[in-house]
Amino acid sequence: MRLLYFAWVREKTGVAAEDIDLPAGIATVGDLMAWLKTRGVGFADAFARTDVVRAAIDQTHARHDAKLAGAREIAFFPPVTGG
Amino acid sequence: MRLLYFAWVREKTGVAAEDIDLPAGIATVGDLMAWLKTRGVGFADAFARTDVVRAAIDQTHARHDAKLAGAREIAFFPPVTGG
Amino acid sequence: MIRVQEADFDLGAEVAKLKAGRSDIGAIVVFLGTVRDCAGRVKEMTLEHYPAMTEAELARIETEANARWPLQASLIVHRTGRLLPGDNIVLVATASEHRDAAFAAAEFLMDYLKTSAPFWKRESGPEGSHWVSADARDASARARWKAAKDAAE
Amino acid sequence: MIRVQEADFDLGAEVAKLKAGRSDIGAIVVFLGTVRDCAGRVKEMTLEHYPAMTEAELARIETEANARWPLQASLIVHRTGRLLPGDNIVLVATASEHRDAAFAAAEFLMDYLKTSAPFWKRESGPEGSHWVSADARDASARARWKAAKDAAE
Repeated sequence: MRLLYFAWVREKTGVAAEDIDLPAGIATVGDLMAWLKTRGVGFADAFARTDVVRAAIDQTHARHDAKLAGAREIAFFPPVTGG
Repeated sequence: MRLLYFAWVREKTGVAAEDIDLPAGIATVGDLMAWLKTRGVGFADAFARTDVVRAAIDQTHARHDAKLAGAREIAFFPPVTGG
Repeated sequence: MIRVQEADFDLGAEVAKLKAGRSDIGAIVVFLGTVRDCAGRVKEMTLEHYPAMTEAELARIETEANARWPLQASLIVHRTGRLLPGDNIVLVATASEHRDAAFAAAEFLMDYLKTSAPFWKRESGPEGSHWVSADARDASARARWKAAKDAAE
Repeated sequence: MIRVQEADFDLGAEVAKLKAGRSDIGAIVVFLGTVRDCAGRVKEMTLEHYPAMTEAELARIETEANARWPLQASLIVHRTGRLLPGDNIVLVATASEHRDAAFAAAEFLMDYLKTSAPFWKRESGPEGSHWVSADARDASARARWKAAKDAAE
Protein backbone atom coordinates (compact mmCIF):
# COMPACT_ATOMS: atom_id res chain seq x y z
CA MET A 1 0.00 0.00 0.00
CA ARG A 2 1.30 3.44 -0.95
CA LEU A 3 1.26 6.16 1.71
CA LEU A 4 1.61 9.87 0.91
CA TYR A 5 2.14 12.78 3.30
CA PHE A 6 1.63 16.46 2.52
CA ALA A 7 2.42 19.88 4.01
CA TRP A 8 3.26 19.75 7.74
CA VAL A 9 2.36 16.05 7.96
CA ARG A 10 5.10 15.45 5.39
CA GLU A 11 7.54 17.73 7.22
CA LYS A 12 6.92 16.11 10.60
CA THR A 13 7.12 12.51 9.38
CA GLY A 14 10.08 13.41 7.19
CA VAL A 15 8.55 11.24 4.46
CA ALA A 16 6.75 12.32 1.28
CA ALA A 17 5.82 8.85 0.03
CA GLU A 18 6.44 5.25 1.01
CA ASP A 19 5.19 1.74 0.28
CA ILE A 20 4.20 -0.38 3.26
CA ASP A 21 2.73 -3.78 3.99
CA LEU A 22 -0.28 -3.15 6.15
CA PRO A 23 0.09 -4.94 9.55
CA ALA A 24 -2.69 -7.32 10.51
CA GLY A 25 -5.66 -5.85 12.36
CA ILE A 26 -5.65 -2.46 10.64
CA ALA A 27 -9.03 -2.00 9.01
CA THR A 28 -9.71 1.75 8.93
CA VAL A 29 -7.97 5.06 8.30
CA GLY A 30 -8.10 5.64 12.06
CA ASP A 31 -6.44 2.28 12.76
CA LEU A 32 -3.70 3.18 10.29
CA MET A 33 -3.10 6.56 11.93
CA ALA A 34 -2.87 4.91 15.36
CA TRP A 35 -0.27 2.49 14.03
CA LEU A 36 1.71 5.20 12.18
CA LYS A 37 1.94 7.13 15.45
CA THR A 38 4.07 4.30 16.87
CA ARG A 39 6.70 4.57 14.13
CA GLY A 40 8.98 7.08 15.86
CA VAL A 41 9.15 10.65 17.08
CA GLY A 42 8.36 12.30 13.71
CA PHE A 43 5.28 10.15 13.12
CA ALA A 44 4.18 10.55 16.74
CA ASP A 45 4.36 14.31 16.30
CA ALA A 46 2.59 14.35 12.92
CA PHE A 47 -0.30 12.25 14.23
CA ALA A 48 -0.38 13.62 17.78
CA ARG A 49 -3.71 15.29 17.09
CA THR A 50 -5.43 12.97 14.67
CA ASP A 51 -8.51 15.21 14.69
CA VAL A 52 -6.66 17.79 12.59
CA VAL A 53 -5.19 15.30 10.13
CA ARG A 54 -7.26 14.69 7.01
CA ALA A 55 -7.06 11.56 4.84
CA ALA A 56 -7.81 10.49 1.30
CA ILE A 57 -8.22 6.98 -0.05
CA ASP A 58 -7.29 6.65 -3.71
CA GLN A 59 -7.51 10.44 -4.24
CA THR A 60 -10.90 10.84 -2.56
CA HIS A 61 -11.50 12.46 0.84
CA ALA A 62 -12.10 9.78 3.46
CA ARG A 63 -13.34 9.89 7.04
CA HIS A 64 -11.28 8.31 9.80
CA ASP A 65 -13.73 5.43 10.03
CA ALA A 66 -13.42 4.64 6.31
CA LYS A 67 -12.35 1.06 5.51
CA LEU A 68 -8.97 0.50 3.87
CA ALA A 69 -9.93 -2.76 2.13
CA GLY A 70 -8.98 -2.57 -1.55
CA ALA A 71 -7.25 0.81 -1.25
CA ARG A 72 -4.01 1.36 -3.13
CA GLU A 73 -3.03 4.89 -2.06
CA ILE A 74 -3.68 6.55 1.30
CA ALA A 75 -2.75 10.22 1.80
CA PHE A 76 -2.52 12.22 5.03
CA PHE A 77 -2.54 16.00 5.16
CA PRO A 78 -3.68 19.06 7.13
CA PRO A 79 -7.00 20.79 6.37
CA VAL A 80 -6.64 22.28 2.90
CA THR A 81 -5.81 25.98 2.45
CA GLY A 82 -5.84 26.67 -1.29
CA GLY A 83 -7.78 29.27 -3.24
CA MET B 1 -39.18 74.02 -15.62
CA ARG B 2 -37.32 71.59 -17.87
CA LEU B 3 -39.03 68.30 -18.73
CA LEU B 4 -37.20 65.28 -20.15
CA TYR B 5 -38.64 62.09 -21.61
CA PHE B 6 -36.76 58.84 -22.20
CA ALA B 7 -37.21 55.53 -24.04
CA TRP B 8 -40.84 54.75 -24.92
CA VAL B 9 -42.10 57.76 -22.96
CA ARG B 10 -40.01 59.92 -25.32
CA GLU B 11 -41.21 58.01 -28.38
CA LYS B 12 -44.87 58.26 -27.42
CA THR B 13 -44.79 61.95 -26.48
CA GLY B 14 -42.63 62.68 -29.51
CA VAL B 15 -40.58 65.01 -27.30
CA ALA B 16 -37.13 64.45 -25.79
CA ALA B 17 -36.91 67.71 -23.83
CA GLU B 18 -38.96 70.87 -23.38
CA ASP B 19 -39.24 73.89 -21.12
CA ILE B 20 -42.65 74.61 -19.65
CA ASP B 21 -44.27 77.02 -17.27
CA LEU B 22 -45.95 74.90 -14.65
CA PRO B 23 -49.72 75.59 -14.58
CA ALA B 24 -51.16 76.64 -11.25
CA GLY B 25 -52.32 73.89 -8.90
CA ILE B 26 -49.67 71.35 -9.86
CA ALA B 27 -47.78 70.40 -6.72
CA THR B 28 -46.55 66.85 -7.20
CA VAL B 29 -45.07 64.56 -9.84
CA GLY B 30 -48.47 62.86 -10.04
CA ASP B 31 -50.25 66.18 -10.62
CA LEU B 32 -47.80 66.94 -13.42
CA MET B 33 -48.38 63.55 -15.06
CA ALA B 34 -52.17 64.04 -14.91
CA TRP B 35 -51.76 67.43 -16.61
CA LEU B 36 -49.31 66.12 -19.25
CA LYS B 37 -51.86 63.43 -20.14
CA THR B 38 -54.20 66.20 -21.38
CA ARG B 39 -51.69 67.57 -23.88
CA GLY B 40 -52.69 65.44 -26.87
CA VAL B 41 -52.80 61.90 -28.13
CA GLY B 42 -49.07 61.18 -27.75
CA PHE B 43 -48.95 62.40 -24.17
CA ALA B 44 -52.21 60.63 -23.34
CA ASP B 45 -50.68 57.40 -24.65
CA ALA B 46 -47.36 57.89 -22.86
CA PHE B 47 -49.05 58.54 -19.52
CA ALA B 48 -52.02 56.18 -19.98
CA ARG B 49 -50.65 53.89 -17.26
CA THR B 50 -48.94 56.21 -14.84
CA ASP B 51 -48.10 53.24 -12.57
CA VAL B 52 -45.44 52.11 -15.04
CA VAL B 53 -43.94 55.55 -15.60
CA ARG B 54 -41.03 56.45 -13.35
CA ALA B 55 -39.92 59.99 -12.55
CA ALA B 56 -36.82 61.82 -11.38
CA ILE B 57 -36.54 65.28 -9.89
CA ASP B 58 -33.20 66.96 -10.55
CA GLN B 59 -31.57 63.62 -11.46
CA THR B 60 -32.84 61.76 -8.40
CA HIS B 61 -35.55 59.08 -8.44
CA ALA B 62 -38.82 60.54 -7.15
CA ARG B 63 -42.12 59.00 -6.14
CA HIS B 64 -45.34 60.19 -7.72
CA ASP B 65 -46.28 61.99 -4.52
CA ALA B 66 -42.98 63.93 -4.43
CA LYS B 67 -43.34 67.72 -4.36
CA LEU B 68 -42.17 69.74 -7.35
CA ALA B 69 -41.42 72.92 -5.40
CA GLY B 70 -37.91 74.16 -6.23
CA ALA B 71 -37.30 71.52 -8.92
CA ARG B 72 -35.55 72.55 -12.10
CA GLU B 73 -35.58 69.33 -14.14
CA ILE B 74 -38.22 66.59 -14.13
CA ALA B 75 -37.67 63.41 -16.13
CA PHE B 76 -40.16 60.69 -17.07
CA PHE B 77 -39.14 57.21 -18.17
CA PRO B 78 -40.05 53.51 -18.07
CA PRO B 79 -38.61 51.18 -15.41
CA VAL B 80 -34.88 50.99 -16.09
CA THR B 81 -33.40 48.03 -17.98
CA GLY B 82 -29.64 48.55 -18.01
CA GLY B 83 -26.88 46.25 -16.87
CA MET C 1 -14.70 54.54 -10.20
CA ILE C 2 -17.55 55.12 -12.64
CA ARG C 3 -17.46 55.34 -16.41
CA VAL C 4 -20.26 55.55 -18.98
CA GLN C 5 -19.03 55.24 -22.55
CA GLU C 6 -19.92 54.17 -26.07
CA ALA C 7 -16.53 52.50 -26.60
CA ASP C 8 -15.85 48.91 -25.62
CA PHE C 9 -13.74 48.15 -22.54
CA ASP C 10 -10.97 45.64 -21.97
CA LEU C 11 -11.78 43.45 -18.96
CA GLY C 12 -8.19 42.31 -18.48
CA ALA C 13 -6.82 45.85 -18.64
CA GLU C 14 -9.47 47.15 -16.22
CA VAL C 15 -8.66 44.49 -13.64
CA ALA C 16 -4.93 45.04 -14.12
CA LYS C 17 -5.42 48.77 -13.42
CA LEU C 18 -7.47 47.96 -10.31
CA LYS C 19 -4.71 45.84 -8.78
CA ALA C 20 -1.67 47.63 -10.22
CA GLY C 21 1.09 47.96 -7.66
CA ARG C 22 -1.06 46.62 -4.84
CA SER C 23 -0.33 43.62 -2.67
CA ASP C 24 -3.03 44.14 -0.04
CA ILE C 25 -5.87 42.78 -2.20
CA GLY C 26 -6.88 39.15 -1.64
CA ALA C 27 -10.00 38.85 -3.76
CA ILE C 28 -11.33 40.49 -6.90
CA VAL C 29 -14.80 39.72 -8.25
CA VAL C 30 -15.69 40.81 -11.75
CA PHE C 31 -19.12 40.80 -13.36
CA LEU C 32 -19.34 41.09 -17.13
CA GLY C 33 -22.72 41.53 -18.79
CA THR C 34 -22.95 40.81 -22.50
CA VAL C 35 -25.61 41.05 -25.23
CA ARG C 36 -27.47 37.75 -25.77
CA ASP C 37 -28.85 37.00 -29.23
CA CYS C 38 -31.75 35.07 -27.66
CA ALA C 39 -31.66 32.30 -30.28
CA GLY C 40 -31.47 34.77 -33.17
CA ARG C 41 -34.31 37.03 -32.03
CA VAL C 42 -31.89 39.86 -31.17
CA LYS C 43 -29.69 41.26 -33.92
CA GLU C 44 -28.93 44.60 -32.33
CA MET C 45 -29.36 46.40 -29.04
CA THR C 46 -29.45 50.14 -28.43
CA LEU C 47 -28.82 51.51 -24.96
CA GLU C 48 -30.34 54.90 -24.19
CA HIS C 49 -29.58 56.68 -20.94
CA TYR C 50 -30.11 59.92 -19.00
CA PRO C 51 -26.54 61.22 -18.91
CA ALA C 52 -26.76 63.75 -16.08
CA MET C 53 -28.51 61.21 -13.86
CA THR C 54 -26.62 58.06 -14.86
CA GLU C 55 -23.29 59.09 -13.43
CA ALA C 56 -24.89 60.51 -10.28
CA GLU C 57 -26.86 57.31 -9.73
CA LEU C 58 -23.91 54.98 -10.36
CA ALA C 59 -21.74 57.05 -8.00
CA ARG C 60 -24.46 56.85 -5.35
CA ILE C 61 -24.67 53.06 -5.73
CA GLU C 62 -20.90 52.71 -5.53
CA THR C 63 -20.76 54.86 -2.40
CA GLU C 64 -23.45 52.69 -0.80
CA ALA C 65 -21.49 49.49 -1.60
CA ASN C 66 -18.36 50.98 -0.05
CA ALA C 67 -20.33 51.89 3.07
CA ARG C 68 -21.62 48.32 3.42
CA TRP C 69 -18.43 46.33 2.70
CA PRO C 70 -14.70 46.92 3.27
CA LEU C 71 -13.74 47.39 -0.38
CA GLN C 72 -10.23 48.29 -1.46
CA ALA C 73 -11.35 49.29 -4.95
CA SER C 74 -14.48 49.23 -7.08
CA LEU C 75 -15.31 49.97 -10.68
CA ILE C 76 -18.45 50.29 -12.77
CA VAL C 77 -18.18 50.71 -16.55
CA HIS C 78 -21.41 50.81 -18.58
CA ARG C 79 -21.70 51.17 -22.33
CA THR C 80 -24.38 53.07 -24.26
CA GLY C 81 -25.37 53.30 -27.91
CA ARG C 82 -25.56 50.53 -30.47
CA LEU C 83 -24.39 47.02 -29.47
CA LEU C 84 -24.36 43.65 -31.20
CA PRO C 85 -24.87 40.12 -29.82
CA GLY C 86 -21.81 39.05 -27.84
CA ASP C 87 -20.78 42.67 -27.16
CA ASN C 88 -19.88 43.81 -23.67
CA ILE C 89 -22.54 45.91 -21.90
CA VAL C 90 -21.39 46.35 -18.33
CA LEU C 91 -18.39 45.63 -16.14
CA VAL C 92 -18.45 45.67 -12.35
CA ALA C 93 -15.36 44.88 -10.32
CA THR C 94 -14.80 44.83 -6.57
CA ALA C 95 -11.61 44.21 -4.61
CA SER C 96 -11.35 43.27 -0.96
CA GLU C 97 -9.11 41.36 1.43
CA HIS C 98 -11.59 38.49 1.52
CA ARG C 99 -13.90 36.99 -1.04
CA ASP C 100 -17.17 37.30 0.89
CA ALA C 101 -17.12 41.12 0.75
CA ALA C 102 -16.01 41.20 -2.90
CA PHE C 103 -18.76 38.78 -3.98
CA ALA C 104 -21.51 40.47 -1.97
CA ALA C 105 -20.56 43.96 -3.14
CA ALA C 106 -20.41 42.93 -6.80
CA GLU C 107 -23.87 41.34 -6.59
CA PHE C 108 -25.20 44.36 -4.73
CA LEU C 109 -23.80 46.75 -7.36
CA MET C 110 -25.42 44.76 -10.17
CA ASP C 111 -28.78 44.46 -8.37
CA TYR C 112 -28.89 48.20 -7.68
CA LEU C 113 -27.59 49.16 -11.12
CA LYS C 114 -30.27 47.00 -12.74
CA THR C 115 -33.06 48.68 -10.80
CA SER C 116 -31.79 52.26 -10.35
CA ALA C 117 -29.41 53.36 -13.08
CA PRO C 118 -31.31 55.17 -15.87
CA PHE C 119 -30.48 52.97 -18.85
CA TRP C 120 -33.04 51.57 -21.29
CA LYS C 121 -32.47 48.76 -23.76
CA ARG C 122 -34.12 48.56 -27.14
CA GLU C 123 -33.71 45.27 -28.99
CA SER C 124 -34.05 44.82 -32.74
CA GLY C 125 -34.38 41.59 -34.67
CA PRO C 126 -36.20 39.90 -37.53
CA GLU C 127 -39.52 40.43 -35.74
CA GLY C 128 -39.02 44.18 -35.35
CA SER C 129 -37.79 46.21 -32.44
CA HIS C 130 -39.07 46.86 -28.93
CA TRP C 131 -38.10 48.35 -25.60
CA VAL C 132 -37.02 45.64 -23.17
CA SER C 133 -39.40 45.23 -20.22
CA ALA C 134 -38.07 45.36 -16.69
CA ASP C 135 -37.59 41.90 -15.17
CA ALA C 136 -39.47 41.39 -11.89
CA ARG C 137 -36.58 39.20 -10.71
CA ASP C 138 -34.38 42.30 -10.62
CA ALA C 139 -36.71 43.98 -8.14
CA SER C 140 -36.67 40.85 -5.92
CA ALA C 141 -32.90 40.65 -6.21
CA ARG C 142 -32.64 44.23 -5.02
CA ALA C 143 -35.15 43.73 -2.21
CA ARG C 144 -32.99 41.13 -0.45
CA TRP C 145 -30.29 43.76 0.27
CA LYS C 146 -32.85 45.97 1.96
CA ALA C 147 -33.89 43.03 4.12
CA ALA C 148 -30.28 42.18 4.90
CA LYS C 149 -29.64 45.74 6.00
CA ASP C 150 -32.75 45.90 8.15
CA ALA C 151 -31.83 42.60 9.79
CA ALA C 152 -28.37 43.94 10.60
CA GLU C 153 -29.69 47.15 12.14
CA MET D 1 -12.40 23.33 -17.59
CA ILE D 2 -9.74 22.71 -14.97
CA ARG D 3 -6.08 23.67 -14.99
CA VAL D 4 -3.40 23.41 -12.31
CA GLN D 5 -0.17 25.11 -13.25
CA GLU D 6 2.94 26.89 -11.97
CA ALA D 7 2.75 29.56 -14.67
CA ASP D 8 0.72 32.74 -14.28
CA PHE D 9 -2.56 33.11 -16.17
CA ASP D 10 -4.01 36.05 -18.09
CA LEU D 11 -7.47 36.89 -16.76
CA GLY D 12 -8.50 38.85 -19.86
CA ALA D 13 -7.36 36.10 -22.22
CA GLU D 14 -9.12 33.40 -20.17
CA VAL D 15 -12.43 35.28 -20.23
CA ALA D 16 -12.02 36.04 -23.94
CA LYS D 17 -11.55 32.31 -24.60
CA LEU D 18 -14.63 31.50 -22.52
CA LYS D 19 -16.88 33.77 -24.58
CA ALA D 20 -15.15 33.48 -27.95
CA GLY D 21 -17.66 33.22 -30.78
CA ARG D 22 -20.62 32.94 -28.41
CA SER D 23 -23.62 35.23 -28.29
CA ASP D 24 -25.82 33.18 -25.95
CA ILE D 25 -24.01 34.22 -22.76
CA GLY D 26 -25.55 37.05 -20.75
CA ALA D 27 -23.44 37.03 -17.60
CA ILE D 28 -19.89 36.10 -16.70
CA VAL D 29 -18.63 36.18 -13.12
CA VAL D 30 -14.91 35.98 -12.47
CA PHE D 31 -13.18 35.45 -9.16
CA LEU D 32 -9.49 36.25 -8.90
CA GLY D 33 -7.58 35.34 -5.74
CA THR D 34 -4.23 37.03 -5.18
CA VAL D 35 -1.41 36.84 -2.63
CA ARG D 36 -1.77 39.43 0.16
CA ASP D 37 1.38 40.72 1.82
CA CYS D 38 -0.51 41.14 5.13
CA ALA D 39 1.17 44.44 5.95
CA GLY D 40 4.66 43.15 5.14
CA ARG D 41 4.41 39.92 7.11
CA VAL D 42 4.29 37.82 3.93
CA LYS D 43 7.20 38.03 1.50
CA GLU D 44 6.62 34.76 -0.27
CA MET D 45 4.04 32.00 -0.52
CA THR D 46 4.56 28.39 -1.59
CA LEU D 47 1.62 26.30 -2.72
CA GLU D 48 1.97 22.55 -2.32
CA HIS D 49 -0.64 20.18 -3.71
CA TYR D 50 -1.50 16.50 -4.25
CA PRO D 51 -1.42 16.36 -8.04
CA ALA D 52 -3.37 13.16 -8.69
CA MET D 53 -6.13 14.26 -6.34
CA THR D 54 -6.21 17.97 -7.16
CA GLU D 55 -7.46 17.62 -10.68
CA ALA D 56 -9.97 14.92 -9.71
CA GLU D 57 -11.31 17.06 -6.87
CA LEU D 58 -11.56 20.24 -8.96
CA ALA D 59 -13.33 18.32 -11.72
CA ARG D 60 -15.77 16.89 -9.18
CA ILE D 61 -16.51 20.38 -7.81
CA GLU D 62 -17.01 21.77 -11.31
CA THR D 63 -19.39 18.91 -12.19
CA GLU D 64 -21.38 19.60 -9.03
CA ALA D 65 -21.69 23.32 -9.91
CA ASN D 66 -22.89 22.44 -13.39
CA ALA D 67 -25.49 20.10 -11.91
CA ARG D 68 -26.80 22.85 -9.61
CA TRP D 69 -26.90 25.80 -12.03
CA PRO D 70 -27.47 26.22 -15.78
CA LEU D 71 -23.92 27.17 -16.70
CA GLN D 72 -22.83 27.72 -20.29
CA ALA D 73 -19.15 27.53 -19.38
CA SER D 74 -16.95 27.29 -16.32
CA LEU D 75 -13.25 27.47 -15.64
CA ILE D 76 -10.97 26.86 -12.66
CA VAL D 77 -7.27 27.69 -12.91
CA HIS D 78 -5.10 27.24 -9.80
CA ARG D 79 -1.42 27.95 -9.50
CA THR D 80 1.14 26.00 -7.45
CA GLY D 81 4.75 26.59 -6.44
CA ARG D 82 6.39 29.84 -5.35
CA LEU D 83 4.32 33.04 -5.44
CA LEU D 84 4.98 36.63 -4.38
CA PRO D 85 2.65 39.27 -2.89
CA GLY D 86 0.28 40.56 -5.56
CA ASP D 87 0.63 37.39 -7.65
CA ASN D 88 -2.41 35.57 -8.97
CA ILE D 89 -3.32 32.34 -7.14
CA VAL D 90 -6.68 31.22 -8.48
CA LEU D 91 -9.14 32.12 -11.20
CA VAL D 92 -12.73 30.92 -11.28
CA ALA D 93 -15.09 31.95 -14.06
CA THR D 94 -18.71 31.04 -14.71
CA ALA D 95 -20.94 31.95 -17.64
CA SER D 96 -24.72 31.78 -17.74
CA GLU D 97 -27.70 33.45 -19.37
CA HIS D 98 -28.50 35.30 -16.16
CA ARG D 99 -26.35 36.72 -13.41
CA ASP D 100 -27.91 34.89 -10.46
CA ALA D 101 -26.64 31.50 -11.65
CA ALA D 102 -23.22 32.86 -12.60
CA PHE D 103 -22.75 34.56 -9.20
CA ALA D 104 -23.99 31.60 -7.16
CA ALA D 105 -21.91 29.07 -9.08
CA ALA D 106 -18.72 31.15 -8.78
CA GLU D 107 -19.20 31.50 -5.01
CA PHE D 108 -20.00 27.80 -4.72
CA LEU D 109 -16.87 26.84 -6.68
CA MET D 110 -14.69 29.00 -4.44
CA ASP D 111 -16.29 27.74 -1.21
CA TYR D 112 -15.84 24.11 -2.27
CA LEU D 113 -12.35 24.65 -3.67
CA LYS D 114 -11.28 26.30 -0.39
CA THR D 115 -12.47 23.35 1.69
CA SER D 116 -11.92 20.34 -0.62
CA ALA D 117 -9.13 20.89 -3.13
CA PRO D 118 -5.83 19.51 -1.76
CA PHE D 119 -3.67 22.65 -1.78
CA TRP D 120 -1.62 23.89 1.17
CA LYS D 121 -0.13 27.35 1.54
CA ARG D 122 3.14 28.06 3.30
CA GLU D 123 3.91 31.71 3.96
CA SER D 124 7.38 33.15 4.55
CA GLY D 125 8.28 36.56 5.90
CA PRO D 126 10.64 38.40 8.25
CA GLU D 127 9.27 36.39 11.19
CA GLY D 128 9.97 33.03 9.58
CA SER D 129 7.73 30.68 7.68
CA HIS D 130 4.65 28.66 8.59
CA TRP D 131 1.85 26.59 7.09
CA VAL D 132 -1.33 28.63 6.80
CA SER D 133 -4.14 27.43 9.09
CA ALA D 134 -7.54 26.64 7.67
CA ASP D 135 -10.04 29.47 8.19
CA ALA D 136 -13.21 28.39 10.03
CA ARG D 137 -15.15 30.89 7.90
CA ASP D 138 -14.45 28.71 4.85
CA ALA D 139 -16.17 25.75 6.50
CA SER D 140 -19.22 27.91 7.31
CA ALA D 141 -19.24 29.31 3.79
CA ARG D 142 -19.32 25.78 2.42
CA ALA D 143 -22.01 24.65 4.87
CA ARG D 144 -24.57 27.12 3.53
CA TRP D 145 -24.64 25.31 0.15
CA LYS D 146 -25.40 22.03 1.87
CA ALA D 147 -28.28 23.72 3.68
CA ALA D 148 -29.50 25.32 0.47
CA LYS D 149 -29.51 21.96 -1.26
CA ASP D 150 -31.28 20.21 1.60
CA ALA D 151 -33.92 22.94 1.68
CA ALA D 152 -34.51 22.52 -2.04
CA GLU D 153 -34.92 18.76 -1.80
